Amino acid sequence: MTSNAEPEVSVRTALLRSLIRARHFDRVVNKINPGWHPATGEEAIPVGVFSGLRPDDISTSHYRSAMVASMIRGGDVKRMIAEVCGKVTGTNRGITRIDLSGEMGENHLGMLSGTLGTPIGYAVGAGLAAKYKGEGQVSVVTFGDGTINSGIFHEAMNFASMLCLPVIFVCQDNQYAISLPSSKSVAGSISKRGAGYGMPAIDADGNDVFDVYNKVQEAISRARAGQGPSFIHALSYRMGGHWAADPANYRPKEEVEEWAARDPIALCSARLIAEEMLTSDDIAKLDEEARNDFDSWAEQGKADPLPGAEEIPTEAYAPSRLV
Amino acid sequence: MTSNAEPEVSVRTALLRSLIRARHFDRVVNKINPGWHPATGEEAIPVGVFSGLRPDDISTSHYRSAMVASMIRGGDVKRMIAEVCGKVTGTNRGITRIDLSGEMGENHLGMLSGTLGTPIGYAVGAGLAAKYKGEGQVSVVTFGDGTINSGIFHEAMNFASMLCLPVIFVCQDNQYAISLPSSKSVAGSISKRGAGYGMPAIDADGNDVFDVYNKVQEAISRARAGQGPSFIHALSYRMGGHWAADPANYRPKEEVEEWAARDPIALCSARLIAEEMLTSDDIAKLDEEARNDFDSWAEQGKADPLPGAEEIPTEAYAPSRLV
Amino acid sequence: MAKLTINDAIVAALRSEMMVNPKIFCLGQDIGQFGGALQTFKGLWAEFKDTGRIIDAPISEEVMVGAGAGAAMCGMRPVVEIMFLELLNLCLGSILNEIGQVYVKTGHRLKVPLVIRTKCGVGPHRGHAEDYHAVLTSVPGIKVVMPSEPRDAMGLMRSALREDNPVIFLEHMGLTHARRAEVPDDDDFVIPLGVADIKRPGSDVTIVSCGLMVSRALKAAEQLKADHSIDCEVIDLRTIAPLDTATILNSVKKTGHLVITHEAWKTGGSGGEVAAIVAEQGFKDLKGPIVRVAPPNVPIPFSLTLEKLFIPNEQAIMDGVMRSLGKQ
Amino acid sequence: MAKLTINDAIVAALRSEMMVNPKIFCLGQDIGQFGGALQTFKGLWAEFKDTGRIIDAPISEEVMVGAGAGAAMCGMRPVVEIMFLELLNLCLGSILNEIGQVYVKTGHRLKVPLVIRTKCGVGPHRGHAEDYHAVLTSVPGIKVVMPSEPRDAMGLMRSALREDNPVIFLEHMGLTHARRAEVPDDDDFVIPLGVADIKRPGSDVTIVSCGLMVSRALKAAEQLKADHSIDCEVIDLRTIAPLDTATILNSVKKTGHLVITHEAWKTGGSGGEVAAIVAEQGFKDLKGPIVRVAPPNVPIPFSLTLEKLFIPNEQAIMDGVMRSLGKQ
Ligand SMILES: Cc1ncc(C[n+]2csc(CCOP(=O)(O)OP(=O)(O)O)c2C)c(N)n1
Ligand SMILES: Cc1ncc(C[n+]2csc(CCOP(=O)(O)OP(=O)(O)O)c2C)c(N)n1
Ligand SMILES: [Mg+2]
Ligand SMILES: [Mg+2]
Repeated sequence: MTSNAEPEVSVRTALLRSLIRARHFDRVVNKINPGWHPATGEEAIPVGVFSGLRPDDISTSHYRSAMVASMIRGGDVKRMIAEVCGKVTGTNRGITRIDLSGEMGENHLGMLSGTLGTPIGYAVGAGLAAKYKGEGQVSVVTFGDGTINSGIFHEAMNFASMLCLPVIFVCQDNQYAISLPSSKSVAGSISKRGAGYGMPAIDADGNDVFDVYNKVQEAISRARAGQGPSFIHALSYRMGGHWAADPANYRPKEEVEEWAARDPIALCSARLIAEEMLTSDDIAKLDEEARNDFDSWAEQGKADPLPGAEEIPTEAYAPSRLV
Repeated sequence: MTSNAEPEVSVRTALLRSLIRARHFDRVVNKINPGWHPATGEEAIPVGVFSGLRPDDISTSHYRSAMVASMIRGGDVKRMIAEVCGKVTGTNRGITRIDLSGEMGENHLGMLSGTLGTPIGYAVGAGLAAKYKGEGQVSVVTFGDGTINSGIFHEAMNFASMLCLPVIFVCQDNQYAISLPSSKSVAGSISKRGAGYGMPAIDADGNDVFDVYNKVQEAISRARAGQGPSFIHALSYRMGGHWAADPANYRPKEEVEEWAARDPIALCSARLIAEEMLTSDDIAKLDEEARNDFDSWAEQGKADPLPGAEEIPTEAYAPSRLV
Repeated sequence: MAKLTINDAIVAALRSEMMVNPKIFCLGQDIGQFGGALQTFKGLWAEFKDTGRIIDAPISEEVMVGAGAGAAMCGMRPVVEIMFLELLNLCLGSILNEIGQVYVKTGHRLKVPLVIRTKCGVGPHRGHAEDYHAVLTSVPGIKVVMPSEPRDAMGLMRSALREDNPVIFLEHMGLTHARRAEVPDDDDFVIPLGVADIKRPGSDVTIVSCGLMVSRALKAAEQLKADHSIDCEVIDLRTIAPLDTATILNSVKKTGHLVITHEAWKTGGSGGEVAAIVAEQGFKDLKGPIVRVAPPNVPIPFSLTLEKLFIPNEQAIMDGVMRSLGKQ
Repeated sequence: MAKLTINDAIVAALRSEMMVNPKIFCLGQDIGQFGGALQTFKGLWAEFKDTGRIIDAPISEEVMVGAGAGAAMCGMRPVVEIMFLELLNLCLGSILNEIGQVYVKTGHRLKVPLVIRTKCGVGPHRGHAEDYHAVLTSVPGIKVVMPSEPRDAMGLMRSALREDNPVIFLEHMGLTHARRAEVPDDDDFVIPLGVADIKRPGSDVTIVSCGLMVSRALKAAEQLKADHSIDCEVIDLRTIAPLDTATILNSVKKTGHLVITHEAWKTGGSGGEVAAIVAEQGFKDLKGPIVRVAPPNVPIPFSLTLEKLFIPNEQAIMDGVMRSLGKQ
């Protein structure tokens, strides 16, 4: 598949559906906690990147959009929302701050503390494990434009390239790290920097879900064929504040307006309508369905019971298998 | 000055003299401790880089060659050798493992533990201090080809570029990190990687002291003029083992022979003789003088008294200025 | 006397020192126009933006600390903010291996007058709460400070900014915007580092605390007095390294009983050091076991309900005091 | 029974486990043809080079640990060598904040069966000696091991390689090539993690030690017996986290006196935790102060003459025992 070819119809509809659900997911979660981090405007990146993986591939998501990534990888949305509410019905019975990672397991990793960057290392390890297993699995990881300035990014890129690991590195560039614009914080260009590690470095339109999807799929094909890692720079824009309640008045209004005109759901919808694959009614139905699902899950999460003291773990260690 | 122009006669003779003294320095120190790290074959890098700084510039040296860098910056060789011998007459009365840093002070920093990489951060801080002072000082730092794979290198390069700091980053590429060849460990090319940070990235012949000197001087001029950092990749070869007693049998003999033919002292000597600036007698005299100096300092160091128990510091804190 | 929060008091000390000491500059993520996460640099951008003394840093914690330390060695007096204490764990190569050893290893030729501000503790932020400070107190040459109230915060920050050693200044997220209290107007008001404060004198049991635990210990003390006529002396360490051992030992000499409480995990927390010092130097004064009241060795649970049960409350401290008296 | 050094015993355990468990691979700097700094992977390259299970790593400690942990979460059983313990301070973001918390935070869905080998301690290497292990024992979920003799080294390494938690395995540079001793031939010989060993039973004073300090404590014990008829019980912790508190408390119950010795700096060292546990749970058994014998809080001096005076020797331990008995 080349990047000009389009994904099949069913895939394209599924991508739009995921975009719509991603936005509703954010909507309800950031109402529950306005200190959290909506990805409005950036949905095409997690959706394009993490759709179309093999079930045994390993995804590791940037914290912003992590629950969306998890949803796409099979995570249970209702359980995640209950966890967001700190309820005993949640993914981990209220123990885990789930918005940063989604539901973790052997096919999905994420942030394990409040520290940016370390997941990139785990994703490289997942790629190393995949290489040992030799079954064509790949590891796909996203991280922010701000996060690429941390040392682990550099070490991980070099390491994966040196060992020819099946890892796809995707920079979810929303042009800001809290208040610092990537135009200031990243000296040089992001994709040139990727190229410095001797791997293909590709620019993608982070507001065009098909473009992201295609370029990731190409990189995955290379990785599965033993051709090693790729770096994809997906440019988008953080439409909201760093967190839901941040007015983000540190940036020019025109910039925001310019990007508002490129909304990834609107773009995708328009394309599918123009190509007569869906009607605006179909799309309204998808939206309606998503709204109802997420609203009801949020209601349920809020109504669910709180955990009791007995839920506090008494032991951090996994049991030793020695006797 | 362009890189084709040669340094003046007096400078060129001084550079040769430093090369010769650098080798003798290594010779005596690595006899005292064969577990230490000679820079035979690489002398043109520290000599070319650290000669010709202003007294108030700040140098931060790679551990290999650090005492040579310090010598060039005005460090007291006799005192350093006594410190190597662990004697009370040494730079720090036997307290400090001096081979990794040389004599530290406000114009010379170095390794402060056994950890590679952290000094690059300090050098960036020196550049930041220089910028605040506004007196045209620059900060010049060297590090190995292996060390550029550590995260701090990446963070430091980006930070210096982002803040337009007067820092000259020089990779002392001797093609090995212990047994790992840089051709394997550094994915992509070293200078391309430097260019990824939006600063001039220049290749230098690390066995040609004049080339190294000129390219560093150009970078220094840019930095003094407020044009920010530069990256210089100086390619050379580690003629000996990682430490003096390492047989280095993990690498092909032909490779060693090829580089033996490009000895930096021989190259420099031949040039100065061909240009009739020095005779081989003059050079023999420089060598003789250096041999005598270093032998006598080593003898003295060995003969000097050991520190007594009272030399163990009782306090790590600097005195508080508050009362 | 103005009434300030801890955060305001810290910013006021920083501001007044920046006015008189041109060597101070600040480096941190989002500390410019944004004002710092949780407004830790509130108002300073407006005042200093044209001087270049407030630098918005990229997500590069290692070089932030490295550059701060390097600039400090070269005569500046940097204030580096690492947004949260857990992120300081990314730059421990410099911090543990080096910056506390510079003064000795360079034969007193170089010093590192560096202040690292950082935040931890459970609070409204719902994350980044972990208190890893014991890591920092295990190496020589570093000072570690954690104020529990505005006046202390102001005096300690000013001392830190006049100190010739690296100081790690811990700001508790549950306290920093909590209560306002009076602070002196004097621009030279300092509280020396290394001096603990007896927040409540008492004669029966010594409670050593810091940060959030101070107010809980005080409440527990009032309750114990009211319910059982047990009179607790509550010590606020304020500086965790170096420890004010004299104040602790004198108190135990008087009370004969010691309870230590902190928000960090019990095992390996800095309370162990306090216990060890008293069990060695104050053993003859001890009339009962030294009791530590601290969270269990598992991750901090997310759910607010569980988080509240996890961090020791007044009741847990009261129980600890009873155990120290052999009454439970 | 073969006679092996500690290093040989570790390599033998690793080799035999690699033979039976294909999930084990090794990642470290210069561990391939070079054999590892100090030959920590001696002979393994020749045997495994064609399997890709021995990887020469670049100078990228953060990703070495990160990739090891990630591969462990995905079902592998990596052995990552960080050449020296001080270099582990470069990767504490993962180690302190995350890898010990994975099991709980993922609701037991993921585990981190990762072994990190690393070296510290004064020895022929003249550098990298600093013992920062207290840093690692201050967080939940990580096991920390330090053998003092070949038999323990073999049994502990084999346990580590069968363990489902991250294990940090500390190899002392002054011991690892020092003395040969007999080790069992049994390829299933293990010593469980978390179990201390009484290296010398005694009735008067308990000495808790680990690593290099074990043999010094034993010598001090013999001398004290000969000179003063004081009978010391010497405990080798072997596993520093989790601590074998039962063995320590039982011993103190018998002796009533406790001396703790380690090579790490006294302040903030892991001995504080041992003291705190005994001062709480074993207080009623204590007949004298708990004494810590450890180096002062300053950088390790370079000169061999000074280094020898810096690290506690037999005499310092003997003095400590006398102090614990109130005899000095
Ligand atoms: C290592 C680290 N540094 C700083 C922070 C605080 N922080 C949280 S989100 C954030 C911005 C991240 O920027 P980016 O990587 O671009 O992701 P975005 O928020 O734009 O999605 C910062 C600085 C952190 N969590 N971890
Ligand atoms: C962070 C770190 N990792 C590993 C080591 C162990 N070590 C000491 S020297 C060395 C090789 C360094 O290679 P390079 O940077 O190329 O310098 P060179 O030795 O070639 O001069 C290594 C791996 C160390 N001291 N610090
Ligand atoms: Mg961003
Ligand atoms: Mg090299």
